[in-house]
Amino acid sequence: MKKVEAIIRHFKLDDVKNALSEQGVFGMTVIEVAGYGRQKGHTETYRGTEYAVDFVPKKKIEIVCSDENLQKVIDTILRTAQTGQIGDGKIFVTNLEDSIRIRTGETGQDAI
Amino acid sequence: MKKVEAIIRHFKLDDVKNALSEQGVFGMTVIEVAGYGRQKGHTETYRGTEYAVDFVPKKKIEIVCSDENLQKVIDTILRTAQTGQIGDGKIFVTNLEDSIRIRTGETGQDAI
Amino acid sequence: MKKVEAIIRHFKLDDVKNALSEQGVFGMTVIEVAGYGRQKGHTETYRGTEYAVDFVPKKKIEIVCSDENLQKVIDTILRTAQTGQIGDGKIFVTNLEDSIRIRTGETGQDAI
Amino acid sequence: MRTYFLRGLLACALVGLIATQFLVTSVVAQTTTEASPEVSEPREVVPVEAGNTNEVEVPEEEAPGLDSGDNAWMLTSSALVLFMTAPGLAMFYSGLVRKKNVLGVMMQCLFLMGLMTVVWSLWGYTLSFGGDHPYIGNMEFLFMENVQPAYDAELGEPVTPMHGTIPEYTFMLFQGMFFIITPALICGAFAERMKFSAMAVFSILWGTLVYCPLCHWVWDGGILAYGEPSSLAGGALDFAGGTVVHISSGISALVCAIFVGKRLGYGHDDMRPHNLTYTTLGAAMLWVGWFGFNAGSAGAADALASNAFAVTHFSAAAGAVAWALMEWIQRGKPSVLGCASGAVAGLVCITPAAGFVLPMPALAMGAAAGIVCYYTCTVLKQQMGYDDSLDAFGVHGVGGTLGAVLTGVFATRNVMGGEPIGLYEGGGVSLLIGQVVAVLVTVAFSVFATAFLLKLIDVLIGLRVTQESEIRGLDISEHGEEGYIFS
Amino acid sequence: MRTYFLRGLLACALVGLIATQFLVTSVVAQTTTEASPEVSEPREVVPVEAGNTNEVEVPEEEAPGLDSGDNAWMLTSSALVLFMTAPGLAMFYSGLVRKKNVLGVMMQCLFLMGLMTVVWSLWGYTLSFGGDHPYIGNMEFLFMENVQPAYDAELGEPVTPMHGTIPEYTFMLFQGMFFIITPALICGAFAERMKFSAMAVFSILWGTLVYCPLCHWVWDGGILAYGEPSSLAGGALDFAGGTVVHISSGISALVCAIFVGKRLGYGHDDMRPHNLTYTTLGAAMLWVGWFGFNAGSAGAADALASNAFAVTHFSAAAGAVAWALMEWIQRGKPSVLGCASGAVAGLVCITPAAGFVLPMPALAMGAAAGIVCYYTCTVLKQQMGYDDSLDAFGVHGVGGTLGAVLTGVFATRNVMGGEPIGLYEGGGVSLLIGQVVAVLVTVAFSVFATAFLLKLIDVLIGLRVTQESEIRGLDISEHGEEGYIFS
Amino acid sequence: MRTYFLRGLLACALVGLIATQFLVTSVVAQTTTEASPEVSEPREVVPVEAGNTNEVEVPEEEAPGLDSGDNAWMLTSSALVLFMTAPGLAMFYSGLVRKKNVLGVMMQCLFLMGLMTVVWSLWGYTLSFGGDHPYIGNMEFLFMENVQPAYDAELGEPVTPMHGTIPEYTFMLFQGMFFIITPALICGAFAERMKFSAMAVFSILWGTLVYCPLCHWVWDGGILAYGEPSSLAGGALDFAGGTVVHISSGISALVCAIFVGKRLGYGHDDMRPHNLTYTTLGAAMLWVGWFGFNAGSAGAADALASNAFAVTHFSAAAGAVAWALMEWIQRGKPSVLGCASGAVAGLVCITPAAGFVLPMPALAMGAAAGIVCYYTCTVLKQQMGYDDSLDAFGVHGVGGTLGAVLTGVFATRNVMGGEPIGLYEGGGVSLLIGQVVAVLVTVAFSVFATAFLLKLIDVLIGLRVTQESEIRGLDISEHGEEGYIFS
Ligand SMILES: Nc1ncnc2c1ncn2[C@@H]1O[C@H](COP(=O)(O)OP(=O)(O)O)[C@@H](O)[C@H]1O
Ligand SMILES: Nc1ncnc2c1ncn2[C@@H]1O[C@H](COP(=O)(O)OP(=O)(O)O)[C@@H](O)[C@H]1O
Ligand SMILES: Nc1ncnc2c1ncn2[C@@H]1O[C@H](COP(=O)(O)OP(=O)(O)O)[C@@H](O)[C@H]1O
Repeated sequence: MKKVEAIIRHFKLDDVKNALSEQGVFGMTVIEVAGYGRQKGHTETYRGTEYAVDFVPKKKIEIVCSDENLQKVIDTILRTAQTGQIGDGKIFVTNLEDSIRIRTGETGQDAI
Repeated sequence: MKKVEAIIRHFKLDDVKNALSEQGVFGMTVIEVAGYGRQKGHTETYRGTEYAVDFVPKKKIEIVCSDENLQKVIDTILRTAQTGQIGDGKIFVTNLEDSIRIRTGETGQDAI
Repeated sequence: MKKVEAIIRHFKLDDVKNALSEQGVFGMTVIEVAGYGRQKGHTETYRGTEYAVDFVPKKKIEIVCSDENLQKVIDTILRTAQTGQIGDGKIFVTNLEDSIRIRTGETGQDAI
Repeated sequence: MRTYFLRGLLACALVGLIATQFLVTSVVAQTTTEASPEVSEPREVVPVEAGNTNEVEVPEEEAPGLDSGDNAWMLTSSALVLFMTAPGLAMFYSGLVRKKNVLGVMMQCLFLMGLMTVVWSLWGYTLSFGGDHPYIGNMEFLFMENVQPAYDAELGEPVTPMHGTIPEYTFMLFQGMFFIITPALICGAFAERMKFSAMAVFSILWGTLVYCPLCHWVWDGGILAYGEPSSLAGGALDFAGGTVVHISSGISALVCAIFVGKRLGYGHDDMRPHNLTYTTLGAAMLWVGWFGFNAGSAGAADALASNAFAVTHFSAAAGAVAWALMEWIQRGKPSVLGCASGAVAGLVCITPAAGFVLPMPALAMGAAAGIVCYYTCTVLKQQMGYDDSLDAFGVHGVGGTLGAVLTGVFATRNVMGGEPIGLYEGGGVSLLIGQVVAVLVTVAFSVFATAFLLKLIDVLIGLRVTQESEIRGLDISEHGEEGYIFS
Repeated sequence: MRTYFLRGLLACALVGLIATQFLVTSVVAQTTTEASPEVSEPREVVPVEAGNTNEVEVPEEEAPGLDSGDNAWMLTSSALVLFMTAPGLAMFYSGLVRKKNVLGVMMQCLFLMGLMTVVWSLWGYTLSFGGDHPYIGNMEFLFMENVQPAYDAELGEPVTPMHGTIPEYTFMLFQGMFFIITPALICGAFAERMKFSAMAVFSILWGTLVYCPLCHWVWDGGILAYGEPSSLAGGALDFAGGTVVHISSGISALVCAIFVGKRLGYGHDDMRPHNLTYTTLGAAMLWVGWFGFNAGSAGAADALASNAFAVTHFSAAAGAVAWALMEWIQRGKPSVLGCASGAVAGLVCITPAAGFVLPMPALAMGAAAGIVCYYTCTVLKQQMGYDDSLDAFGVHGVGGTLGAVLTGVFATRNVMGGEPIGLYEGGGVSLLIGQVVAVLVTVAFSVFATAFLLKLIDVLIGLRVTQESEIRGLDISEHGEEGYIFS
Repeated sequence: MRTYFLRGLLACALVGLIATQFLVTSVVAQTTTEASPEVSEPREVVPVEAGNTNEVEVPEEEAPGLDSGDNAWMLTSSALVLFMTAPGLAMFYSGLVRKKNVLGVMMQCLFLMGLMTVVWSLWGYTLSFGGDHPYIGNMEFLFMENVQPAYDAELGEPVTPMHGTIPEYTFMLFQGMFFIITPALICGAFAERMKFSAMAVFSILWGTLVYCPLCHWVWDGGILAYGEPSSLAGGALDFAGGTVVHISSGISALVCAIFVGKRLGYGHDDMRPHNLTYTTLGAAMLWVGWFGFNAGSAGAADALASNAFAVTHFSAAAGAVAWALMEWIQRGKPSVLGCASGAVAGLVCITPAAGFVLPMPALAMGAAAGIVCYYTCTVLKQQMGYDDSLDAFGVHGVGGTLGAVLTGVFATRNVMGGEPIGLYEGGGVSLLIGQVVAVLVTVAFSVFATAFLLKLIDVLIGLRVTQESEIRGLDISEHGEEGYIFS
């Protein structure tokens, strides 16, 4: 099994989620993150004091899927999360040793 | 070393944490997440506009432990986080290459 | 490629970020987390009801880097995030199978 | 547990009734010999009547004209008292619950502003202030008749019914604001678990069957009115609602808390207040609004209003400091929640006394309230183990009772005129007895009536939301909304 | 879409004008035969003038002295009306937008408090209330001349110009608060996408060219003033601003919403209110502040003020309950947002009628407003598909129109004196026609003027922020700040 | 750094004293020749005394009766001024700190509402307004003696001491609200790092030893009172507290900021305001409450109150617009924080002048305050490098000084009557000199006294929390609570 972590733009979450569901991928976990990269942040001023805010709010999606589903998941995300502008984000893939469904104790494939 | 990521119900955190401490597992990192899966969300209406909220608030626990502790950790979580209802969550296990304690620079086992 | 996850003190983020940029590491993703470990929490009382708050707010930095950059990244974090007090945090390293830049579809090294 | 409690309360209620009977009889002689002369004398009664009451001695034929200053102050006071319910109480209460129930609490306050006002305009006011039957109001003000202006063919112009120097309208409005906040206070007891529908039905019935009679008894020449021949033990002084508002709501709150039962996970889950900034701001708003509540109960912008304003301010201040100091001493840190709770406790305690006591006793009353309520909410509650979510009983029930009793101690001719009246200035115990009797009657009546209403509603539509709804939170399950969407 | 709408509106506006012409002519006879006698009679006009108007019959030489009670109430009312714009409206509105635009909305309210006040002090007041030209005010109050006190050499002391029993100062201040909130209401329509600079310019122009004339027409003896010989169809009753404030802002809001266009991602993105606790608290503050708005429009702390206060309170209550019940029936859950919106709808609807109707009709008007506005904001808006972000039109435009019309139905001699006047008490249709005409004129004028101003500003500086700014949010892009920093 | 500053301040303070001496002597002739005749004439002094002062010329034997309108307005104003401290200032300040200190700031405001009120009721009021010793009040009002009503055996009824047309009670309450907010303003300077215990002790001592004397000097016929023979340089006009409230607190704030030292990580850590929505709402509440502060200082609901209300409103408006425009010009974006700060600056600046100037000068004063304070808080503060967390000095110290001086320029007989008085209308420099002297004396006194008190407390209990506490935040370390629990 693989764990796909995708860092995407805030407002792309719904599109990605829906596209994945259509693809039959029904589970994911989403996290609010702050991203730092090529995309430039902005500056704020409070009574003359300037703050450079380098972090951009992003959403991080974690999807655990079977090896055969991996490509499908990646393609779907690429397709739906892309705007072509700097800051679209990244997809990271790691190998998963095991997964368990707490409710039933099922492990491996059946757990997801 | 292994990294255990468990997505559990909001109100189960304390139980899990206490159970783990009893088991001698004293470190963990917790993250607020929004989960999407079999458990259905709810709908909200604001002045006639309906929103289907598919994401359910969950807690994600990250625990790094030695290989021998792995099973103990998993069992403890399974035991304490379970309600039997859809939405209990998952446990994911990945392999960890190294871990370092920032304060001391200790690495590997000693770091956790 | 490696994925470095560092759990650091709240107010160390800027220092770490700047130090890393100087080292030419320009990308990272930051997450608000609550940490449980040796560092003791505090207690709160509301109209006589006591609550032991065991979790301490921390920042988790995720950095994906090439294998050759790994040591540099780790050293930089160790140097800048250290206070010597209990609660400085941890660094965890996992192996990354692949990384993709959503904007361009580039993979591997070029993606980061 | 629950039943055990209920028994206890009903018992104490019975004791109350008996005690009352006993006292009444035992006191009659005394009353007729010393108390009544002092109260029959018009002079002394005047300030009392300046209190939150409908008795205006002025004969109709030569009624005084409208005093724009008095009307200005009473309209302002009415606005201030509404301001207490929301934003005031809405913030104070909603900050104390968990995030998932914040709207549920605010909704109770806001919806009651609408619901109770409609009830008041239709039958609430007339049941409270119509006629002078000792037990309940008549229909003279039904649907605002005799409150609203009417075109007088002879004069060829509209005539507005007056209430002393202000329009009956203004008095009705001011009183109507009390009718809103009293049930809203009770909501603190069953917050986070009560069905919204049950809350609504309960409020209508409680307002009609508990508040209106009580209000009539105390402020419209009923069986608890001070200085009425028909009154029990000579009646009680209640300037702005110690019995009518705070004891009644506080006691009913306790009954509700026990009846509805504890919140899921009470004592185990993390139930810390989700937004103490709201609670603090709400407390400050209550403090400000309370000036309308108490000083407005003078019915005019006169010296009595200034006295009420001053003692209210002082008592709140003493309460805030006292509670904070208690915490400081006992656990090393004064808390904002403690300071806010203390201020409210002080305000509750001075409410029945505001038009009868002087500043220094007010400081004492506030401090006493701060300390006593601190113990109730921290020690006592833990021991008894009921789940009064927001301490409606601990603050309003206990603070109100304390205030009602201390009024019997500190009430003084220096404010009211006449013979010495309070225990402290040598006025004897007759007033004190009257106060105690009024408290007991109010407690007894509130316990019985509330228990009955809850039972009824429980049978009809059920009091409590489902487990799943409670876990998910009332905002989503009862109202289909979320309070904060910050992501 | 956009053009289609505009056409529609302009069309309806034209219809309005024609209808007006027709009605005016057709009614003249009638008016002169029945309407005018009744309005020419001073006696009856008095209460009307007690409304939000500048006409004070009292001859200068024997002006009445300053009444401290009236002045106290009017100063308090002025404070209450400012309180409505911020914190009131600022909370009510800002809670409804997304987190990234919360400061943008608050800034509009706060900045307008400054900007419109400066405009008012310089030329706004004199254009609204100077002289008695039927179309526009003269320069008598320019730069506060004849409002501010002046040293009288003979008397050897300063003399303050009076307005009835209060200083002209006080009246100017009270009216000035209306001048702030009216454009602030419009901001609800283009929230989350309008350029701040465009908003500022628009507000100055709209205030000067739309509000001031309208205000003069209705409240300073202009072409819509009630009982003026020169008035269209006998003029209209508008106690506290149904036409001047709510219809004008509501209709202009609709034009803005259409003209500026929908928010990016409207109907697709998650646009849930980010902080309904603010919206609820804001609604409660509006409710409280509205007592100043309506009861203050009596110009004194008299019986009329009490009447206005009471009907305002009742209408708000009925509106809150009605909207909540509609939701309860139609989707099984009453919502806090619905309850809050209903309260505001009820307040808007009673505004023009507050000094002319009795409590029971007020309950009816509030309930009607709750139901009608509920349909506009839920059903109608969906169908028509315009993006009035915060329903400024749905609540203020529709509620204000409903109120203006119902005033013609429920206005009664019981409050105003004189002959029967409203349709309901058998006063005939003449008043109703006057009300309708005033509505049509206001709508027509608002549509034309607003459309023109928007076009102008669009050409000059552009109305809308860039896509990128809109996505990032106005707080950062327009003001370089963030509302909440909780991490 | 710290010491360097202190030296500087002490130096300037000395200069102040010397300058004072010089001016006093140099002015005597002038004063006696032109200033005094104009001030000895009762007629002119009246409006001045209508200011926030205890001098009521009316002989006791034929005191005027209670005016319900005046009392209504003064009670309302008292409520408004309390409303300024909390929720107003509590929101304005707490929004500007970091999340971890939000309760710490709110607690300071709420606790001071309690603490300072107790002090005021015991000895504060009498030290401020008792008797007419030039330097300090006597004991006539100790423990509310001669303020509270007393039973008069002859009359057989209670008698309430009067203060002009209102009860002494009301005046005492109104003044008491000032006693609360003044130390609360200082808290802005040492926010986020001061020990709560130190804050409490400091406030009691500062209130007693700094505020009370100053208040007595300016408003109770002391050495700075206008038109008193004993006054320095003829005394100064201070309608509502430019010197007593704003300069004293602003200067003391600066001393505190320097003495307590910078916050950990100042200039390095992220110290952005955690909740600007609170700050914006708080500013709006301050604006509304300030009407009570300034217009209430008229002591009655008369024309002077209306004048004060109007100029206060205009100055705030001009300040808000001016600061926002400065930002717009200088960095391309107007900010909400700027707009809010500007409004407060305008309000501060007009405070001493509210009862003496006309609307147009008020616009000028507000704009000037907006610009000057903008520079102080942005440019000057950066350069000098002190850490006045919430700019208590930059806004109140600077704005108050500006206002006090401009009062000498714009004060006019058109409001005050009598001879030309302000520089602008040709009244000569005597008033201006009096104003400057009063400012210098206030600055000198505040610097010395505050520095002394801080030193004392530092030695006794220490001023600052531990490093660890500061990092963790005052909410948890000082109060054991958290402000928001949203997870
Ligand atoms: N080396 C990295 N490690 C972890 N996260 C990264 C890394 N580089 C970028 N990111 C994440 O990806 C987001 C987008 O990256 P950025 O360089 O801004 O745009 P793009 O991916 O289009 O080049 C960043 O906001 C950050 O959250
Ligand atoms: N494929 C997946 N990848 C990542 N997280 C998942 C996945 N499937 C489920 N989850 C997480 O587990 C939570 C519970 O899953 P759900 O299917 O709702 O219930 P259950 O685990 O009992 O079947 C989800 O809310 C989500 O956070
Ligand atoms: N076994 C673990 N797994 C995951 N996170 C851990 C673990 N142990 C500690 N942490 C994280 O590291 C943080 C610091 O650890 P702690 O023991 O408090 O201090 P130190 O690292 O200096 O010994 C904790 O707050 C927690 O977030």
